[in-house]
Amino acid sequence: MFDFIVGHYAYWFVFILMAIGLYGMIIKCNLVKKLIGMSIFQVSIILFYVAGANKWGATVPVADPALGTADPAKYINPLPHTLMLTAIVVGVATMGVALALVITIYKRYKSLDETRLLEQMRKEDDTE
Amino acid sequence: MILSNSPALVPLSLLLAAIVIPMAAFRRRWLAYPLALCASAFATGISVVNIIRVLTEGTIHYHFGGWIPPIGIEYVLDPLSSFVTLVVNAVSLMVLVHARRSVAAELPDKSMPFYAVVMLMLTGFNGIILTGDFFNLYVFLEISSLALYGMIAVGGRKSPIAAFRYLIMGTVGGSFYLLGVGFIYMTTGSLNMADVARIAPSLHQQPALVAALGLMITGLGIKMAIFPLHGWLPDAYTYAPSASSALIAPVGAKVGVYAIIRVIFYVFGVEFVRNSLPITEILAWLGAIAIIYGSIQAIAQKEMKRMLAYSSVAQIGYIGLGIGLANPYGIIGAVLHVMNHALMKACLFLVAGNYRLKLGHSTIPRLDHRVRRRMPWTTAAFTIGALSMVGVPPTVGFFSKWYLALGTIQNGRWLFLTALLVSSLLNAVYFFRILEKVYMKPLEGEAADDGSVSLDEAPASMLVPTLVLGIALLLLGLLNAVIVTGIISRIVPPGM
Amino acid sequence: MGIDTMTISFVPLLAVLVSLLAVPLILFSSRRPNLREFWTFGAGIIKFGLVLSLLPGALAGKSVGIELLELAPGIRLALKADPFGVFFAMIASGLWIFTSFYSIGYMRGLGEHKQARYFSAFAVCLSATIGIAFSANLLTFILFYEILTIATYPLVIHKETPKAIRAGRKYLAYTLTAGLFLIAAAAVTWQITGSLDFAAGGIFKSHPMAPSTARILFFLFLGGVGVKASIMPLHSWLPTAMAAPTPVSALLHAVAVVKSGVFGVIRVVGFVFGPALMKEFGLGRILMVFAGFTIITASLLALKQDNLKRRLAYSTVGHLSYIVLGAGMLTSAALTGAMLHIAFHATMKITMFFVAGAIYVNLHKENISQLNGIGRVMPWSMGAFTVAAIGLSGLPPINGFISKWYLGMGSVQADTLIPLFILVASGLLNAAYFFPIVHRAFFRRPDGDELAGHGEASPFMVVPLCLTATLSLAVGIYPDLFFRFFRLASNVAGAILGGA
Amino acid sequence: MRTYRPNPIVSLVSRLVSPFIVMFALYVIFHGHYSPGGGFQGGTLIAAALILIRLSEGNEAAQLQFPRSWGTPLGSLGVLIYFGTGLATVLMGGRFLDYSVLHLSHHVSMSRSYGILMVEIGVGLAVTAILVSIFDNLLEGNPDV
Repeated sequence: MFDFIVGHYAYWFVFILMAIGLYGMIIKCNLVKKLIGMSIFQVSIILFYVAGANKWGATVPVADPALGTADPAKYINPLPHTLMLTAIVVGVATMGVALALVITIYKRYKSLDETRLLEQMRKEDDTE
Repeated sequence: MILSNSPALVPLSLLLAAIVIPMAAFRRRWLAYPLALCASAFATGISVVNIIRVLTEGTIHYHFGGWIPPIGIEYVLDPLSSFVTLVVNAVSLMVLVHARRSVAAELPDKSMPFYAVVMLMLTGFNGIILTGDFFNLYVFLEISSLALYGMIAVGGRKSPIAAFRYLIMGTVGGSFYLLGVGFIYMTTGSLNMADVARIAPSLHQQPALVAALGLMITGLGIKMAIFPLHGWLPDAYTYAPSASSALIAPVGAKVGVYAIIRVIFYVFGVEFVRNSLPITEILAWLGAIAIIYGSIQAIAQKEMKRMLAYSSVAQIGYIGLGIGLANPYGIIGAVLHVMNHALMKACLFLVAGNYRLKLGHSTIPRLDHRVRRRMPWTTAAFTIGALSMVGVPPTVGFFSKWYLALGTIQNGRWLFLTALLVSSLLNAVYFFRILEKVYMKPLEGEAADDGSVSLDEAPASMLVPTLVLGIALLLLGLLNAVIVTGIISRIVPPGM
Repeated sequence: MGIDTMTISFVPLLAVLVSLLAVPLILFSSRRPNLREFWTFGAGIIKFGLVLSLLPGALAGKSVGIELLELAPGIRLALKADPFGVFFAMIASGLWIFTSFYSIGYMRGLGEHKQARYFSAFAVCLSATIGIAFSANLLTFILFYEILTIATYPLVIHKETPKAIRAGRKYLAYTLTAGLFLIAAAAVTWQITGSLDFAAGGIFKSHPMAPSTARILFFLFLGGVGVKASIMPLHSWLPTAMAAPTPVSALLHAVAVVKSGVFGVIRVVGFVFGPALMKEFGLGRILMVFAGFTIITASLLALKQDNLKRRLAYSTVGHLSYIVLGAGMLTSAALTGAMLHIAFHATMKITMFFVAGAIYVNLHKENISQLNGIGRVMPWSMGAFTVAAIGLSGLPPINGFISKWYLGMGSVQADTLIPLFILVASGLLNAAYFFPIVHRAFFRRPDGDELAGHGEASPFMVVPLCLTATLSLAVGIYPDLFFRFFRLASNVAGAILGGA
Repeated sequence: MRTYRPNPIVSLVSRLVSPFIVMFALYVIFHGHYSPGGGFQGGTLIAAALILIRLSEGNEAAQLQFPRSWGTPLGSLGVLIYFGTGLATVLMGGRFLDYSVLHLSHHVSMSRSYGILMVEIGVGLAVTAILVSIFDNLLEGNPDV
């Protein structure tokens, strides 16, 4: 059991980060704080992949003449890294859209507090 | 050449349009719409070719870059994916035909980016449906979601808030899915769906694989807006511009449904799912609750688009129920309902769009008999759509309900059957409420100004797609057996 | 008739379609009332002709039909004109002609609005009714049943007063729920048997069921067809729906809608469950208990109604249960009587509704207490009313006597006398609530001189009602006249029981 | 928000550093297909260099370097290069992005390599343009900058 916990230490950190991220997204009322939570959440998943790709005693996945290409155990699995590259791009795009939305919301409502925004929305709905 | 690349051509042509539109419309704005329409029509045409090819040649695998899976990314054209792409593209084409006037009216200076984003969204949808690779699916899922956020946010004053809430939820959903994919990759070492499907049974319920299943279904469930995860949907549909909601509501949630069907029935297989987590059971229950909850909420709404949004929650519940039953009739019902709901919702949202254009609003208490006098054909299309929602034969709505009912009976789930049937009544309540208003004279006290209201129908470009969808509801209802035996029964996974 | 040159099996389809095809014609000629009514009329006559042309085959016990496209895998949209279907179609299409004739007088007499909608909805209703009559399987039946529900709705709310709208809502709530029961029942049947085709003697023959399943299924079916057949406690939409214009009440609530309900009851009893199963699980008795209760209670309720149309509505509720009672007894005489009552009650009740409408158009009176001396101004109408009243009370020589006689015989055949007592009691109650009207009309002096200057209603209305009254009388004297109702009914009863 | 005030140190350093960043970025792009690096990373670096100038020199000067109206067309052009490569492979009779059919070199592997290089250039261009235009769009309507 102890081995299991220690042996997976990277994952525990990932899950702690994930929990922090989710907490930020769900509990915080400020929209920008929500975005910070979202970012942490995304990063935690990226770390998860990267941690999963790790091998003890292996090196970066660039063909090194000294190591040869016969034994894949000498190189870290490159696929998760490339996948995460895409995931990072997706994350950046999402963040860009989100920030644009936040700016628009702030310009229209002069507030970034979610509860107040929702109240305001319902009020406007009723007056319509 | 075109034929051999036909699976890839559907998303690629749309992607090309998404790129070309901003460039071409840099100087000539009017080019945006024809380009979008051409791309969508082309994609629809290719989808038809695809479905014919699948029906004659069997499943088609398309390997990107010539790399053989599991190394390369492949597109898989089987009856399910070819059917759903056809539905998505055909419905979107209809909505796009309709969109020109409503976009011109509601988003006069944003039409170019709007069409580019629509193309991007459709690229994403088609990619999700066609891909045979888990990670590729994630990328397309996020492409389509980003496009959706944009399409929602261009609406009125409140739309950015709705879009933001959707963005948060959608990102959580996407991330859960990605996490699930990570677990799959770590246990099986593959991202190819067929490959995983081959490996998974030999792993005997490994906890990591079960966790992957749970995470993926949760993530996709958010995108699909199954009951407790539907929070983003009503606001998003209501505050988006008419053209956006008409595009998003019919096809948006469907791709989530599609991905869930794919994951549960084609990758993990019913056996695995049943033995690991009670996911089908949970989906069925959530579906049943969504059916009732969505219908009741819909009754309480005053805005037509919001009402339709809540009814979408209920309709997605039908599909969830069908998937959760996990028997052939359930699947047939669910897949038929995917088509059916796409057509109905498109039809009804187009009607709402027509009302918005001509009346300036789509608020239910403000509708009255003058609406029908002004716009008889639009109202007729609304009536057909409403009848299909209620499930009156011979519309498609009746038949998808029929198959779902057979599915509940096959599993002996009487409670679900009751939910299914009761929801028809609730649908009747909120649709006949409107029909009563538009077909009847105002009560005494108000002046009967029949004479002053003249025919003022929506323009042909808006009316024709609305009517086409309405007629399709009737025709496809009568011809549903052809679709069911020809296509959908082949979708039912083997061993069920 | 000119249809004999075609393949005979297309006739049922044509009979369904002809009034449907009239709908666009009616809508397009909405600005020219004469042309519009011509279409209605033409469609009615052609339809009746088509149905009549099926009569010889039906009398010979043959069924003709056509299978169209598949509705769902294994289930086709199929029309089959079996003797029972022809029997019902004949009544519905025949009385449509009278009703259209009468509608013209009524609608024009009152200067009603939206007549094009009215006549086209009417035509759709008729199509659906004939479709119900000729349905070869349950799914087709449900299809037309639901179309009938929806098409009747615009007729019920035709006046668009708050009262009519409320009635429309109530109507929809009841009938749509019923449709759902029917769908559920059909789905269960499909799961058990893998077939939905109606067959004389039942489709469960080789599929044993647990008694509890059978009873639940039966209640589902009963919930489905029982609403339109207005078996208590599912009846309350019917009196409310009398807010509709009188011809609508006349045709739909004395002929098409409610008769589709009782037609459905007999279809379910005879062609889905089959007499053997009904007896085995005591389902017939359940049906009889409901029907008996309905007959007595409805008659008592009718007694205290002052509104003429409401009294007629409760009387309809009671008489429909005669038919249900007959279906529950499951003997040849009872089934014959039940089927005959479908036809005979239709001719009598339609007469009464016509009279009620004529009084309303002519004098704007709706309540029985206002009818003093009305027989002097409207002798023909009230004469016809009297004929129908005698018939509904079950007295010779009107046709109501015949059907009741066979029902009574059936009761004896079934070795139980309770139905007989119910019938006799109900006959007395019928007399008790109809004869006072006749008495008021002919033997009381009018209040003041408000009737002075009024004459008989327009011939458009008087002629049909006299014809239906004459028909009631003629068939009462010789039941096999013209349409051979009796032969058909006894053949069908034989087929149902023989198929067991 | 504080108003912009030119600062010679910031200005000088960023002007000095920016070309080197671009240089390095080009290296990353052109080596991306056979060593760590590639279009995404290189494009981001170029965008960083451009944004650095935008931050230090203010919007007006930066517009001379890279006008904001270029963002969308250049981004599209980048994707179009990518897409065009794919389309070319289809037109040459292969599958989408099957570089081996392009015959850019005698060796299939070199042909693939060049194909990927073209794609990387497209990606780099697109990423640069899009990142800069995200920056520009976020500033939109903010008179202080």
